[in-house]
Amino acid sequence: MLAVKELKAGYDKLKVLYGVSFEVREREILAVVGPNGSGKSTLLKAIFGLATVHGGKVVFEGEDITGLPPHVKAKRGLAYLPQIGNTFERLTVYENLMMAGYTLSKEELKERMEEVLSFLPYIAPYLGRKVWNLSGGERQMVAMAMALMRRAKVLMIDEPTAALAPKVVKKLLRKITELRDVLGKGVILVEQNARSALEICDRALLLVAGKQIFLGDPNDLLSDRDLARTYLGVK
Amino acid sequence: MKVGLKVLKFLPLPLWFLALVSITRNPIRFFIDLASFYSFYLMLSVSLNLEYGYTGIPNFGKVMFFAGGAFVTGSLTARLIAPLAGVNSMYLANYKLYNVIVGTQVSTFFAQRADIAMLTFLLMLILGAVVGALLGLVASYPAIRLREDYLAMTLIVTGELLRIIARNYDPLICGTIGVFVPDPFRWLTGLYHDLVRTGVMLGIAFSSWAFVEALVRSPFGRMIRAIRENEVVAEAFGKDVTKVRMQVLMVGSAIAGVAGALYAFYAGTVQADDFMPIRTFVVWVMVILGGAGNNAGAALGALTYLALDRTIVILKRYFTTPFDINNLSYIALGLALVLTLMYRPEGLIPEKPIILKRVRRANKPGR
Amino acid sequence: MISVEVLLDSLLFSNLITLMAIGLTLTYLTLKIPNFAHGDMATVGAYIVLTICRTYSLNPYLTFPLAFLGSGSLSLLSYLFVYRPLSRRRASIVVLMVASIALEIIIRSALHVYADIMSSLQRTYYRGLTYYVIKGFKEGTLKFGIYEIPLVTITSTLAVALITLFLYLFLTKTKFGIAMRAAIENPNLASTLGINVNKVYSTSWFIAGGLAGLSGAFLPFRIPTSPELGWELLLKTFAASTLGGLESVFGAIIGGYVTGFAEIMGISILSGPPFNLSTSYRPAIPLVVLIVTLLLVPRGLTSINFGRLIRRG
Amino acid sequence: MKSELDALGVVKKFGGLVALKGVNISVVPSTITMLIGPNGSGKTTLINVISGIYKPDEGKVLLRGKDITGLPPHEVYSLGLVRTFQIPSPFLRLTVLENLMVVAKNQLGEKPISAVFRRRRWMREEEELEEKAFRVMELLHLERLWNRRASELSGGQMKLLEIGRALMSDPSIILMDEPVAGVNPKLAYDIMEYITNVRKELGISFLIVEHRLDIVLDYVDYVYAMHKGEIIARGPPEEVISNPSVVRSYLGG
Repeated sequence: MLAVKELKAGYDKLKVLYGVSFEVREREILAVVGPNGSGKSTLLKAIFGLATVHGGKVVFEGEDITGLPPHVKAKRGLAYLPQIGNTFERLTVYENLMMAGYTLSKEELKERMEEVLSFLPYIAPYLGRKVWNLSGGERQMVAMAMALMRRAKVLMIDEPTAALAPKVVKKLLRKITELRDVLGKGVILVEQNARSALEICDRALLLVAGKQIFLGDPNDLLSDRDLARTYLGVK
Repeated sequence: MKVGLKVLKFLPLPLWFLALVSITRNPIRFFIDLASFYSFYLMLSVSLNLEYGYTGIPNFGKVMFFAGGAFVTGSLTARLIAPLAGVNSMYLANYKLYNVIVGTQVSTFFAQRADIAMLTFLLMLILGAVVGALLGLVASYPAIRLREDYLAMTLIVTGELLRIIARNYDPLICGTIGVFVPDPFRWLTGLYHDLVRTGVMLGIAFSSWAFVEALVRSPFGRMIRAIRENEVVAEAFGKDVTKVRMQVLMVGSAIAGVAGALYAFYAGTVQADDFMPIRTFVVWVMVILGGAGNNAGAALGALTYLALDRTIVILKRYFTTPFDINNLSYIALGLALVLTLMYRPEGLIPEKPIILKRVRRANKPGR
Repeated sequence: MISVEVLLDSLLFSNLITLMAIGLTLTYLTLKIPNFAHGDMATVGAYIVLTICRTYSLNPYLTFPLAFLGSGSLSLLSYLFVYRPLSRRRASIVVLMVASIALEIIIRSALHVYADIMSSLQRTYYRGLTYYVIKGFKEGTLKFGIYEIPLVTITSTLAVALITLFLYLFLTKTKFGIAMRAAIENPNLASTLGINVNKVYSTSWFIAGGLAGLSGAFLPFRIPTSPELGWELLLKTFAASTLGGLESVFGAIIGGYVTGFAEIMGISILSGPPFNLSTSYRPAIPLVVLIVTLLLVPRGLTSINFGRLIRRG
Repeated sequence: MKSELDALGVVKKFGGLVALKGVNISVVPSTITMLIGPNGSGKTTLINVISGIYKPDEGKVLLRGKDITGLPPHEVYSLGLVRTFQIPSPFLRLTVLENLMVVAKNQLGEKPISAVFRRRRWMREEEELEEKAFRVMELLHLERLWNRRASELSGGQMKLLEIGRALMSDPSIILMDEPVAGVNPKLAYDIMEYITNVRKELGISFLIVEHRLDIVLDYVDYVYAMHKGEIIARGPPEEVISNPSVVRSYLGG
């Protein structure tokens, strides 16, 4: 569904990614792991059009979308959930969902909201609350709900579990697997918390210093002692 | 060759002045007026350039420091010399009513005693600088703590507050009537008087220009530009940003204070309403039009503004309009400012890197 | 002693300042600059109403919508042709402020030219125009027992109340209003959701200018209007908005009433015994309010955590 | 042996969040010490506390035994501790040469009065400073760019300038926040080689925060690993990175 070919990217003149290629299919979770500063977040930003692309291509449903502005990509069905700033904090949850469905008609909006709330029942009691009153895990759920309001086909989620309590992490990761299993979405999951991400994903991409070191079955990555060490950076 | 072409670029300005002269009735008067006004404005624009262009402090209260110098001169000159000049103390006791009489008598005294006149002149310039610097010190308190937008409001409003107080608190500059300032060049007569006075003013203005230029072409200038670029990094590399900003505001405001003293002597009177916020913005136009971060730009900007302003003054004599023609000058000023910001934000003369050393430049590659 | 007249005067004056402050806050929220040309939008509104009343002898109230439209459009144009292009080029806050000052000078001077022509046509050569001077409209009064309340005090209070209600409903109940709050908080996210951020900001600027124009339209009932009035109002509006924290419409309303009452009641107290201060110090009061606010609580009243203050005290 | 830098029981809180929970580290003179740990483990906070940008809530920072806790950054700098920034932050509209010369300490020409009236005196200083700046530029291969504005440099060149600027002040210790992040591997190795040379020749100590262990680890003498505001391991590089709790916090077990 989404294919990235030899993507080189960074910020203005600064180079962060040196050629990354992979593909995400329907009903698939791709975990992007690697040490800090290796370019995981930059990868998502580059795909979505928020970082400078120096070379390579992003293909979505067979079409080259590399240079399109973020809002057009969003319309096509690509959702990007940054670590922070992925919701409107001063708006209520209900208003956030309404904004996510801004371009929809009234009936569609109502229909989809029911759909989304049945998938994410946790946030239903908080509809009237402002987002800044919610906990970290609940906010991530709201952000996810906003992506679903738009019927995104591929969700790119940046470190959703950072600074969350272990119990909440479990709940959130279960929801992410359900995105795949129940709704059939494609997910790109960037995680600092590599082990748990590798457990739920179908394929893993290891980035080190902006380079693609490994792409394939997560179990191979976990069992490969050399790679695990490379991941830590030891030669 | 290259230098020649650069000069050509600014040729229209002198030509424009020549054209203006050819239609005025009194060319010498025209140039004297022009030079006098240029002196104050050069001092104001070069000091704002030091503050904003080089250090990045948006001083929206320039007129306050200018007013400080003018108020102290207007308030003190005649009263200080009156006992020496033998002015009836009854007049001093009711200064608001009799300030013109006191001022005139002191002027007559100055006509006889050139030495005292010049000492007074010098003393007032120094006082103007001191008052300016003190006001600058006070202004640095919010300048260090507040964000740019809040700082802009604070400085504009403080300037207005000073003006309102000057208007209403009679002992300062006789309230709404304004105060008469004796002429320290009274011992000269006729054309000499005007030429010498204007010469002295120009001399002081160019000295301040040279002072600021020397200041920015030194390690101090390098440091303030570094602070303008990134305060946090400058602090991490050992620069005491708070102190440096205070120094800059004190130097800039002292220059503005001297300009205010000169203005008081030149105009012969100090009126509170001469110090409206619009004066601050005129100076901003000069700096932005000429090119911030470049003293040549500040000088050129002041000249360009004066060209416009004098044109309007002359036009006023030849045309009668159903409205005050000065407003056209302000409209043109505003338009010039907006268009510069939109289409040539770097100004007429853009900022250039300052090269301090010459020794190794010749044999180094990479020019 | 504070008389009822002083209280009513304070109320009228505060209403006008509040209308201005709400508008100023709306523009501040979009580009984060204090718009120095905001005061002149009020003067433009006043002159629109004065001109129409002079020409067609209409009741001033009938022309209020035109003042709203006229000032709103001017504010919108200034956003579209000056502020937006500059902010797109990532001009600094200082540059945006200088641009707004330049527009202020242009509009004020243009108003001077217009006012000069207007008065020379009318052969009055009288600068402070009121509806009474222009066409002899007298403001009516309503009698409540022994008190006579000027009609304009009532209408302006109603206007503020209705506008506050309207803004509240608009910003919390309509889709576009919610989108406005969303776009102001996080323009990047809003634009990826298909919200036209430019349209939202344009609307903000239009409403802001319109409210200022409306405030200006009330002026000539009581206050002699001249082209300089906008600048004087602006400084008072800055005081009100800053007191309210600059980032909250609710704060602007509180700030507006505090500043307005402080000025009128303040001078009536200060000019009496034992202070006996000249009433010409009146314009200094909001300036002092502003300076004190900026130096003590630069983020405004709404930033103070009153709950904590009480608990500590 | 006396240590170059000590942080003793440093605690830093932001509101309710405790970013540093009593951190102890020390840097031996003329060594390269490294600080590792996942995002949000408090590394940058620690650097900010040491360099004076934040005041610690508890604990002390000693520089060669002298208490520098809570001193403002410019005073910490004048005592010989200099830091580089994670995102290269040159003074953009100054030239490369100016960027280097401006950071020199105690310049006579930085006093406003001397700047104008004692030009001859500070011009002599300037000549020396310029010599030194060119030496630094030659080491970093920046000399051809001496007259360019920093804004015209590439990302990698900005990183080099950042290091050059730190060297200009004759520091006794340099704190580096991710010196090789976002730099291509060839240049990254060069930077590390260069740091090793400086250590050897000038005896300067380094405290380096870096995630790219693959490149940096070979060059360092001692490693501290942080996790959630605490030091969880310390010792020679090989030992620390095979420490199970370090592996866990990095791999997230």
